[in-house]
Parts: sequence; structure tokens; C-alpha cells
Amino acid sequence: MLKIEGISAAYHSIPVLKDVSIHVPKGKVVSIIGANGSGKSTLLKAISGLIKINQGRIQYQDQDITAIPAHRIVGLGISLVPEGRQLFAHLSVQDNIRLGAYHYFKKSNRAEIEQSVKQAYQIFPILEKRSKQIAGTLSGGEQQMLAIARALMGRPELLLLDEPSMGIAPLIVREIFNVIVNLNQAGTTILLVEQNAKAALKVAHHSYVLESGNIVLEGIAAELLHNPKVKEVYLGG
Amino acid sequence: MILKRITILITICLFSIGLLISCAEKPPEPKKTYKVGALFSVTGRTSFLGDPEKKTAEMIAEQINAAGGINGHNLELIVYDTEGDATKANLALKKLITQDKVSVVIGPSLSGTSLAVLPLAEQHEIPLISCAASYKIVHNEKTGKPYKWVFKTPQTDTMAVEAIYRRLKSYGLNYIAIMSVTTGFGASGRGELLRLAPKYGMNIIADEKYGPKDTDMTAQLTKIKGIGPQAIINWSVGPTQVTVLRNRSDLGMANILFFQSHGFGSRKNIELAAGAAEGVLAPLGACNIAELLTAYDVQRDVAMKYMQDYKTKYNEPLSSFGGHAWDAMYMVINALTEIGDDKVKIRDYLENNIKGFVGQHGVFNYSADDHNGLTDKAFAMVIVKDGDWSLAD
Amino acid sequence: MLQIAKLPIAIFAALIITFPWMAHQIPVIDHYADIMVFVGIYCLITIGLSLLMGYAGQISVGHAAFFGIGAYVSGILTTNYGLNPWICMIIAMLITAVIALLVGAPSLKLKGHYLAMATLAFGIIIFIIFNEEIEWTGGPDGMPGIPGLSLFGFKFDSVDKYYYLVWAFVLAAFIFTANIIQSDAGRALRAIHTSEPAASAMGVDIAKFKIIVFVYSAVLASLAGSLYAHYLNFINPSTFDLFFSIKLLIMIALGGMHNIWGAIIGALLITFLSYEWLHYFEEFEVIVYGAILLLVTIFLPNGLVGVPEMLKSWVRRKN
Amino acid sequence: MNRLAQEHVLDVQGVAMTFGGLMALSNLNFQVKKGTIKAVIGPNGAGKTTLFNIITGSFPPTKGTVKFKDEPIENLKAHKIADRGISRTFQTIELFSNMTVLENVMMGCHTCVRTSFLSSGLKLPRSHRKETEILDRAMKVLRFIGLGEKINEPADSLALGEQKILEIGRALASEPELVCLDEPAAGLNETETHVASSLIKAINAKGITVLLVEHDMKVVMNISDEILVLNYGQKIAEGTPEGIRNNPRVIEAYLGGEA
Amino acid sequence: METISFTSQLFQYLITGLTVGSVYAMVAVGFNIIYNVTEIINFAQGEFVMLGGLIMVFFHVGMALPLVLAFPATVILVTLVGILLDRLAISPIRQPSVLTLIIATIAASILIKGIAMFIWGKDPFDLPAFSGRNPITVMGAVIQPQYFWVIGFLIVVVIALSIFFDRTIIGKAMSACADNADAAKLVGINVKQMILLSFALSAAIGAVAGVTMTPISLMEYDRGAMLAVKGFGAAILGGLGSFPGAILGGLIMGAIESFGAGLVSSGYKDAFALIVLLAVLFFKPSGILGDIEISKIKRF
Repeated sequence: MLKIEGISAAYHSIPVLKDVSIHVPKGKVVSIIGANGSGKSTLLKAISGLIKINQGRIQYQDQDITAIPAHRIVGLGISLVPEGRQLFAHLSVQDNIRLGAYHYFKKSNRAEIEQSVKQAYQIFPILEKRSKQIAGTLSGGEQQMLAIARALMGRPELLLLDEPSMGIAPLIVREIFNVIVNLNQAGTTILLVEQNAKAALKVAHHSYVLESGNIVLEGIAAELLHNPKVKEVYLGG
Repeated sequence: MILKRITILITICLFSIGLLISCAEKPPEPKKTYKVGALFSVTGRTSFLGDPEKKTAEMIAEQINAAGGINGHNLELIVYDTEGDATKANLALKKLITQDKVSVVIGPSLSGTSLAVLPLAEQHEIPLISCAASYKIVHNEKTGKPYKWVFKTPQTDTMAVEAIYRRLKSYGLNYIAIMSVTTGFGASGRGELLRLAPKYGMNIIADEKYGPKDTDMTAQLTKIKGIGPQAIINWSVGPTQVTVLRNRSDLGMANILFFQSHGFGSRKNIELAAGAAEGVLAPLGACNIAELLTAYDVQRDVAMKYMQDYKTKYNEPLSSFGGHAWDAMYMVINALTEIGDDKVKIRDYLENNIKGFVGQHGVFNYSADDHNGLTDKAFAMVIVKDGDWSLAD
Repeated sequence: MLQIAKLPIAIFAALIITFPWMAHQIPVIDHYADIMVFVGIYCLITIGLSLLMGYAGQISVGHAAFFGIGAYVSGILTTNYGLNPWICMIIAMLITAVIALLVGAPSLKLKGHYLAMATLAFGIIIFIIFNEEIEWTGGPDGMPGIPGLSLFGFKFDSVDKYYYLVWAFVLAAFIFTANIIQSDAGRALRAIHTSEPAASAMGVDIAKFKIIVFVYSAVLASLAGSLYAHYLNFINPSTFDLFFSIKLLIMIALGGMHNIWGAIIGALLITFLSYEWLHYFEEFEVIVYGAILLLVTIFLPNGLVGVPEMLKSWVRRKN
Repeated sequence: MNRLAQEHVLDVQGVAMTFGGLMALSNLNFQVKKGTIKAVIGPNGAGKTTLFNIITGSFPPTKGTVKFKDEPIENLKAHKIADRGISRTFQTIELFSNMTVLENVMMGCHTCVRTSFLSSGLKLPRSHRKETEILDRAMKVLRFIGLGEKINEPADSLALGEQKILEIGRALASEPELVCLDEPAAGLNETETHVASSLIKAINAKGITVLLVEHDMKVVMNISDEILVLNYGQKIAEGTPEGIRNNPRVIEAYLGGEA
Repeated sequence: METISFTSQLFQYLITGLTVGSVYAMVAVGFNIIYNVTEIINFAQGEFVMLGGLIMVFFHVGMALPLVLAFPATVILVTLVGILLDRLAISPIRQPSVLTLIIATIAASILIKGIAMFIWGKDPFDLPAFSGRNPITVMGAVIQPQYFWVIGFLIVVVIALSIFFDRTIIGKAMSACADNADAAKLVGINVKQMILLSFALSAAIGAVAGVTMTPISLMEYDRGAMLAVKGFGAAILGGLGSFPGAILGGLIMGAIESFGAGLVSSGYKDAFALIVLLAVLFFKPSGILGDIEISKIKRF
């Protein structure tokens, strides 16, 4: 479904990704794990068009999307849940969710949109209770849910998640990962970037380990879970 | 090294651009021309003064040259735009003197710029005929006499103020409110209103101001309304003097006698006031009211001709400010015709031979003690009646 | 790249010294020396502003006020009280310094657009005072009769003499400012501009430095004002209005504010454009002026001093 | 003077920090011994950078005290703290990009060698002398950190590793007693990381106390004498590298618990 | 001789202040719309007002179009100018910094002023009042019908904008850009288009201000700069980015000028407004409602 071929990217002329290739098959959960600063987030930003890449190609469903600007990527069926949530902090929960449907808002009728909103609330019931609240005042976990809900409103076939567990209490992390599994079972392909390696490896089918912008390990997620090298990447040798 | 190169490059550019423009500007001219310089505030916030002045001066120069020039000499009019800026006026006058080598200068349009360049004219000994109102231009406070080289054509504020005060006195009114715009024009008029009030027994019970770009003067007028004067005198130019009239009529103050300054002299103002100018009085020079002048008034012919010429050429109503340039231009032309383009001779001619000169704004009589040459007859008190001027008597 | 080497200053000085002579050789630019007097006066302001805006990164839209305070204090003290112009000049600078300190201390805590508004408001208030206090300032009509300058009997009474006087001040201010830029203090200013957190981590007292530069630039503007008043022998408020503050801003931006040479080039270019060259466009003057500004802002983001750098990188790309 | 107190260069007592209701740090206590290297680690969002910002004076803590050499510094402005002898680097490199390498380090000398505006404007001999002094010191630092060859290059033209090194050098120029390094190895490759770790060791060998935040565990484990582990703004462990490596709470915090 | 009681005077000052302030408020709202999306202060905002007045004169007086046609036509034309401004002056700038953008908008305002002078000349123009010039007397104070139009249009603008930002997806999208441009891109919002839209909107509001104020105060080519300064002052006074702040700021500025002129000194009235502005800034550096949280949350 998504094929990344040898991409390199730099941030302020500092190389962050070096010749990274990744393949995400349809219907699977693929995770990318690695310590801070290994280039995970940059990879997702590159896919969703927020940053330019210097080299390589990104192919999505047989279409080259390397040079497509960010605001058109979502229309192709790729939604990103960015690191740190990146909500519209001064808008209400409702508005955040509705804006998720922005790219097809004009083409569809109200009822259809409301239907999607309802679905989002079904996945995260807490958000319905908070629907009038200003997004910036939500707790970290709720914000993360809202960010996912917003991304889902874009009706993605491929959902990119950037560190959904960051700064969130373990109980909520579990809830969010449950949602991720459910979404995948409902047919959404997922590319998950996580620092929380155990959690990520548990839900993923296939996994890549990124270190300093290079893919250092790759394999079936369940196998990687017990690979001592993973611990080494995180906690040092 | 880069910096060095830039410096050199810039300097070369500077020189070459200056050179190019100047070369393109001045093709060599074989026959001797009379050069007259002019400084008007053609653009900027005081363009309502300089623009008609420039148009008038250019029109006259064209007419003269079309008629064969002055004794066969072509008249070259060099106009610089001061934008009402003292620095620019200063630079431009020096350029007129040292580079263009003109023999006489008309302008500047404003009292401020005139005062700014006055010492230069004295220093370089070149006759200058200012088109600005302030009496300070032709009155050296240290000597009590006029400056040697400086003349002016507009009536001074003093005359306008005296005309108004005399009229008020004849009506038996003496509790008055004054309003003025915070520009040179307004401030100078306000100064004269305050200075001359005791002489005419006037009690100024309100002294209000507003900015040249203000959109509403209701507050000032409300305050005046609260005090209840017998008459209001407003000193301004441009759109504010119309806004004042409108605000006044809105506030139901039309029954209080209202005077405008001589800056009101354009029919456009009556038009813009949309009825609110009815009954307003203003002291105006002849050129505003040419049609109203009786047939045997000496000024009628010149005023009518100027008005028609101007309308034909520029297709816009005459403004009284253009008349100041007309007066200055013809004084200069007379001088050039009579004695040629020697600076000293021109000055002497202006001082001694401008006697009974019939101009747009009055009959001028210059003398060693008077470089303005106008009497209080230069103003006629005019009232707005049925959307047009009418003599107030 | 920010080194102010001795050679360019020497060349600059040589150009300045020979300029009047050169100008007098070519009749059509004979009066350029006269314009250069004003360029010099404006350079004094822009040099200080360049340090304030380009190096310390603080916007001021109110420097016309300091220019005006210098001019009016000099004007009032010389004409009304007959004091020696040089003493008045120093008094004017002291008064300006105090006012700048009082205004700067609270203002410089503001950031970005708020600072711009505060300085702009200050500028307008001062302008209104010039206009309204007629007994002191002569009001809108201005103040004639300000005496010229003389030193030990030597009168600066011609364009060329005054030219050398003004440009001597400019050179001194330029070298003084260049020295500051190259010293520890200058580095601290540039540090503040790049990163306030890092600068304060280096021990730079940011508030203090901002104030010092603000006061310094105000005092230079005041000096320029005094020189202006004694040259023109006349001042009126409209010289010191908001539009002049904006013009100063334009000079800095057009010349390139990250470099003190930009201050000189900007003042030179804008002064010549508005006093001389644009004159030839008559009706279109304003349009041409606006268009030039816009084009420079769009295509030369680093101002005119950035041009060689741009050309270099262009050539490099070509090869 | 009390011997124990002297041993602790830095003493953090009960420090808490809240941002608009969000608790970034809560009731944090720890000390840094003179002449040691102490590392602060923890997952993203654990409050490490907040802690650094409080110590170096970017903002005061909501609660608690920070003592440097027995004197409270928690309410001092950043530049005052720098004057006292704490210098720092930044997570996102904050070099003065419009200056050369040399000038960056010279900027670091600001705390010790100060000249007045007037004397530097007039280039008085005094300011000239001080400028030379600054130059000497900066050159010494640059040779020490191994960037002596690149002094006239613009700071932002350096490679990332060199920029990190330069930032450390700039922090050293003020001859601090305590340097706080915020992720000195982030984004570096293996060789560069190695260079950075040896530099940190060399600094420590000169007697300067080092406090660092770092994600690269190889670096942390190799060079630190003591490690402090934060999670959700709280201290979850403190001790030697060996002890930390095998601490189950730390492993859980890092690799995640059951999900 | 007709006089006026002191209370009536005060009431009159208030009415006048609110009318003048409404114009400032509209200019300030225009500043905020662009500022919120782009963080640019568009100093050409005053020129939109000037163009609104003069183009309206052209349509309504020159071409004798009825008010209902001339008004929208004017707004559309000025909106086009706003769009051109963004496309020709703002979006081509490759390295935008605060100062570059300030200079660019100042340059644009000079350019627009120059073109207006070229088209309309330097004279002021009048526009007939929308519903006559027969004033109404309330509590001894006199109110021009046009005052109601000015204040009324401010209210209409406020309501229209609050509906736009609260109820429409495009409005939400614009707020979203202001809030978090990257996130906006992620949900498919074309940020550049939103910037363009913000210029169009604020030009339209400027045009409305110009059209409604011209029957009171006439209009000429160089009115823009002063209005921009006053409007900028109002926006800063209220707190940049806050719409309620802009309106509050505008009305306060207008009221201070009016009361200052009436009660203290008319020569210093502009100075009073600015001194109050400075005082507010020195005590609350982000303006009256300028707390970023509050301003952006309480859009309307």
C-alpha cells in the first residue's frame, strides 16, 4: 500500500533520515520504534508532505506522492496523528473533529458529516461529553483521543500515528492501543511510530527499528519483542 | 573587499544615474531664455495649495511663450515640488539659484516653507515672491521692515481677520468662538485671531482645534454649543472645513453666525458641504467672485479671463490659491518685460514699480516698507446664498 | 563576515572627502553636495537605528521624535536664550538621553508589533507637542532664525563647509558604532538578536543592553537634529512626523539592516530618490516610490548590502 | 564550612513546576556532587528540559529551592545565574548563527571579561586589552575542543557534531563550575558521539561538574557517575549506571509496561 | 441663542466618540483578521478604507448606480484589491520577517495611495448620506442618521464575522490556520488559500468602513495612513488578534478623542488616546484583552 524507497531528509541542513526504505502492506499494522531523535517523526512528516525530502520516492497505491503538498495528501486517504497532538487548541472539541472532515466537507451533505462525527464519538465516548470544551483545556489523554478522532474524520485508508503514548498515563495508553487494534481490524492500515517499544511491538505485525536515521533492525514484531538488540538500542549496550 | 566594491559600485551608480537623468532632461538651447523658478507644494498633504499654483503658473508661461515670449525671449519656468517640506524647499531653492541660475523665484506655497527659505533668498540675493499667507514672511521682527529680497502676493491672515472682526463689530457681536486646524494655515490664522481680538474688542470664549485628517468635529462644536457664542470663526483648508460645516448644521447650530477663512474660496467646498454652507460668510479675493464684481471694478476683467482660461485648460473649478501664483507670475513678467532678467533690477522694479498692479487678489502697491502691497480692500465679504457666492452687503 | 575592516572605511572616508570636489566638476550634479549634507544627517540617525534594529533586533517607529527633540532643544535654546549652539547640542543630547531612558525602559519590555506601536505612539505624541506648544516651538509654521554653527571664529556658512562638519560627525559615529559591533558589547547585541535564551545563558543582561542601544541611537538622532536645525536655520514640526520615522525604517530595510553599511547606503539611496531622482516622474512619483520599495522588499530581502552575497550564490549555482 | 554542603555544587529541594494546570515537575529532590558527571534521563515529556530551564534561570519554579554552592538561585534571572558560574547548552542548538565559530566562543567569555559601551566604542586601550584577553581565552577553549582550525567559519556552516561541540565550547568559555548539557549527543553519528563523550570526560577531568540530559544510553552509561531518572515529572530512580540499567521501574518507563 | 446642557454635551461626545470609534474598530478588525492567520500587520489596511470610499463615490455618484448595487460592487472591487495585495506583495516574499513584512505593506500602501491619487486626483469627494441628512435629537444630543449606519454596519460586521468563524467550515478552517498551520495542512486545509481569504475579508471590511464613513467625513486619496495608525492603535489597545478587543479598543480610542476634545483640549486629543494606549501597554503589555488564550478562545 505504501512504499518508501530510499528517502533522505534533513532538518536545518542536519541529516535526519538516511536512505530509509519501508513497506506498509494493506490491512497491516506496521510499527517503527527507536529512541528519541532517531528520525521517526521526520519520516511520518515526510510521508504526509509537511517536510520536503532530498532523495528517494514515496509511493502510495501506485501513485507517486513524493511532491504532493500536505493539504492534498489527506484527500488521498492518508491521515497523520502528529506528535504532540497538534490540535487546534483554541477551538472546541467539536470544531476540531469537524475540521477533520474538511477536505470533503463541501462535497458531502450535513447528515453524512454528522454520521462520521457520531462514529468518532462512538470510538471515544469521552469526547462527546467534552464536545463544547476548548481543545487546549483537555487532559493529555483526551487530547490524544481527539487527535486520533480528528484524523479518522478524514476517512483514512492509511493512518499514521506518531507517538500516541507520549506523556500519557499507562491506563489511557492501553485504551488508545485498543482503539488502534480495533481500527485495524475494521480495515484501516496503520503505520505506528512509538518510543514505547513493548506496546508498539505487541500491536504491530511488522516492525522497523530506527537509530540515528538508519533502519538497523526489521522483522516480525512478535520476534523483535524478545530481541535483546532492541533493549540495547534503548538503554545502551 | 566586497564592501569596498559595493562602495565603489554605488558611487559610480550615483554619478551615472544623476548624469543620465540630467542629460536627458536638458537638451541644449540656442537662444537666451528668461528663467523663472517656482517652488510649490504640488504633492503631499498641502497639494491643494501647490497644485493649482503650479497649473496656473504653467498655463501663464505657455500663454506667454505662445504669444512670442517676452520681448522675444522665451520664458522658462522651472517648477520644483517642495511637498510642503522645509528641507526640500531649502534644497530646491539652492538648486534654482546655483544650478538653474534663475533670475527670480515664485513660491513657496506655505508659510512654513517660505520662512524656511527666506534666509537663503536674502543670502543669495535673489528676488522671491512667496505665495503664502503669514505676515512674518515680509516682516522682519528685528528691523520692523520687510526683508530686502522677499515679497508676497496673498493677503495676510491679518487682513482676513480684520475683515471678519470689522464685520462682527458692525453687527455689534463680540462673544466669539474660534476653531482652527492644526496645520500652518490654521495655526497662523488662529494666532492672528487671538492677537487682534483685543483691538476689536472681541472676547474669544472658545478656542478649539482639530487635525487635518480628522473625520468628525462634532465634539469641538458641541463644546462651543454649550458655551453659546454669538459667532464662530473657523480657520482651515481642505476637507475639514466642509466637515465642520456639516457637523455644525447637524448640531442645529446654523443660527449661529459662521465665518470661514479665505481658504474657503472654492465653489467645490459649497458643493461638498451639501447645503450646510448656506449663510456662511468668508472674506474672499476677487478671483473667487469675478462674476459678482461690478462691471467697472478694475479686477473684473483679469479675474474673468483667468477663471475662463483655467476652466478651459484644466476642466476644474478655480481655487483661490492659484490666483496667488497668477499675481506673482504677472509681476515677474512685467518686470522681465520692462528691465530684463537682472536680479537686482527685478528686485528694484518690484519694490518701486509695482504700483496699482491689478491682480487676482487685489490691487498691489509695493514699496520699501510694504512687500505685500495690499490694503483691506483686497477682501470682499462674501456669503453663501442658494449654493453660490454672493456679496454680503 | 561582519568584520568592519580598515580598508573599506578608508576608501569610504576618501570618497566622502573628495565628493564635493568631484560633484563641483560636473555642473548637473553640482548640488549633490548639498543633498549629501542631509544624507549625512540622516546617516547619523540610521547608524544608530541599524545598531538598534539590525543588531539588537528592536523595532522603533519613533526616532523622528528624537531627531525633533534634538532640533527643537537646539533651536529654542539658541534663538530664545542665545546660548552657544555647541552647548545647546550637548544639552539636547542629554535631554534626549533622559527621555529615551524614560520611554525605553517600559517600552523595550514589549515585543514585536507592540513595541512598534509604543514607539509610534511616542513619536506622534512628541509631534503633537511640537505642533501645539506654539510659544516654545512656533507651532506648525516653524521656527525661523536659528543661528548657524561656528567654531573658534570659523563659520560653517557654506554647503561645503557644513558638508565636512556633518560627515566628520558621521565618520566618527560610524567608527564608534563599528567598534562597538566588533567588541564584546556588539557580540552581545547580535547574540540577543539571534537567541535571547542563549544570550542570557551567556550572562548577557538583555534588558540593560536594549536600553543602552536605544538611548545611544536616540542620542545620535538628537545630534542629527541639532545639526539639521543649525544648517537649515529653520525647523517646523512636519519634518519630524510619523512619515519621517517610517522613512527611516525604509532606509534601514532598503540598505540592509544586518550590516551597518546598509544604514549608509539606505540613507543615501532614499534621500537621493526622494529629494532628487523621483522628481522626474512628476505625477507618478508616489507610484514609482512605492513600486521600488515593494520590489526591493520582495527581491532583495537582505537589502542592497545583500546584493553581492546574492550575486555570488547565483554565480555559484550557475557554475 | 560544612563539608557535606561543600560537596554538593547543586542542591535541588522540593522543586515543582506547573504550566497552566499541567504538572511538569513535582516535588523533585536531588544533589549534584562537586566534580562529578550526573545524567538526567527519562522518556519524552518527563520534565528534563523543564528542570534544566529552572536551574539555569529561564523561569522560576512554582515551588521549591535550587541552591548553587549553598546560595539560593531559583529566583535569579538567567544572566545572573550565568554570572554565578553555571553555563549551559541547549537541546535544539542555539548557536549564534550569524557569528563565526570564534565569535561564538568569545561570546561565552562575556561573564568574565566585560567592557563598557563607551570604552569599546572609543577603542580605549583598556577595552583593547580585554578584547585580546577574550581572544586568548577563546582560542584556548577552541584548541581544547578541537575546533582550532575552523575559527573563522560561520557557526551554522559546521556539521551538526561540530555545532554541538562548539556549543559546549561556548559554555566552557565562561570558566563555569557547573555545565548543564542538554542532549549533547542527540542527532550525532557514532564517531561524533564518541568525540562528544570524550570531550565531556575531558571537561570533567578539569574539575568542572557536569549535569547532562541525554537520550543516548551508550553515552549516559559510559560517562556518568550518577544517573537520575525522571518520569511524569517525578524521580523514579537515582543511582549508578549499573543500578539504573537493571532497575525494573526504569525498564518499564523506557520500553513501556504491558500494553 | 440655542445652548446645550452639560449632560447633553456628554451624551453628544459619547455618540460622536462611538461613531468615530466604530470606524477605528472596523479597521482594527481588519488588522486582526490578517494578523490571526499570518501574524502580519497589514499597514495598507487604511488604504482599503480609502478605496472603499472613493470607489463607492465612483459607482454611486459617478455612475449613478443605486445604493444597493453600488455598495456590493464597491466591496467586491476592494476585495479584489486585497487579493491582489496578497498575491503581488505578500506571498512573493521569500524570507518574511516582521520588519520585511511591515515594509512590504507600507510600500503597498504607498503604491495604492499613489494610484488612487492618479485616478481620483487630490480633491475630497462626497457621498450622499444613505438616509438623508436630517438629524435626530436624543436627550439634547444630535445624531445624524449616518451614525446609525456606521455603528449598525460595525454590528453587522461583528455578527457576520462571528457567524463566519463560528458556523462555517471555512471560518473554522481560517481559525485553524491561525491556531496551528501544520495541523491545518494535515486535515487538508490549503493554508495559502486561507491567507488569501484573510486579505480578501479584511479588504471587504475596510471597504465597508470606507463606504459608511464617507458621507460623514468625505474621502480623499491620502486618508488611509492616519486611519491605519488609529486602527492599529485600536487593535493593539484591545490586544492583537482579539476581535472583541479590536472593537473595545476602537470604541475606547474614539471616545477618548471625543471626550478629550470636548472636555480637555482639542489640540491634544490624539495625544490623549495615545497616552492611554501607552499606559495600558506599560501595565498590560498585551493589550486589554490581549491574553493570547482568552483572545483566541473568545473569537466572538
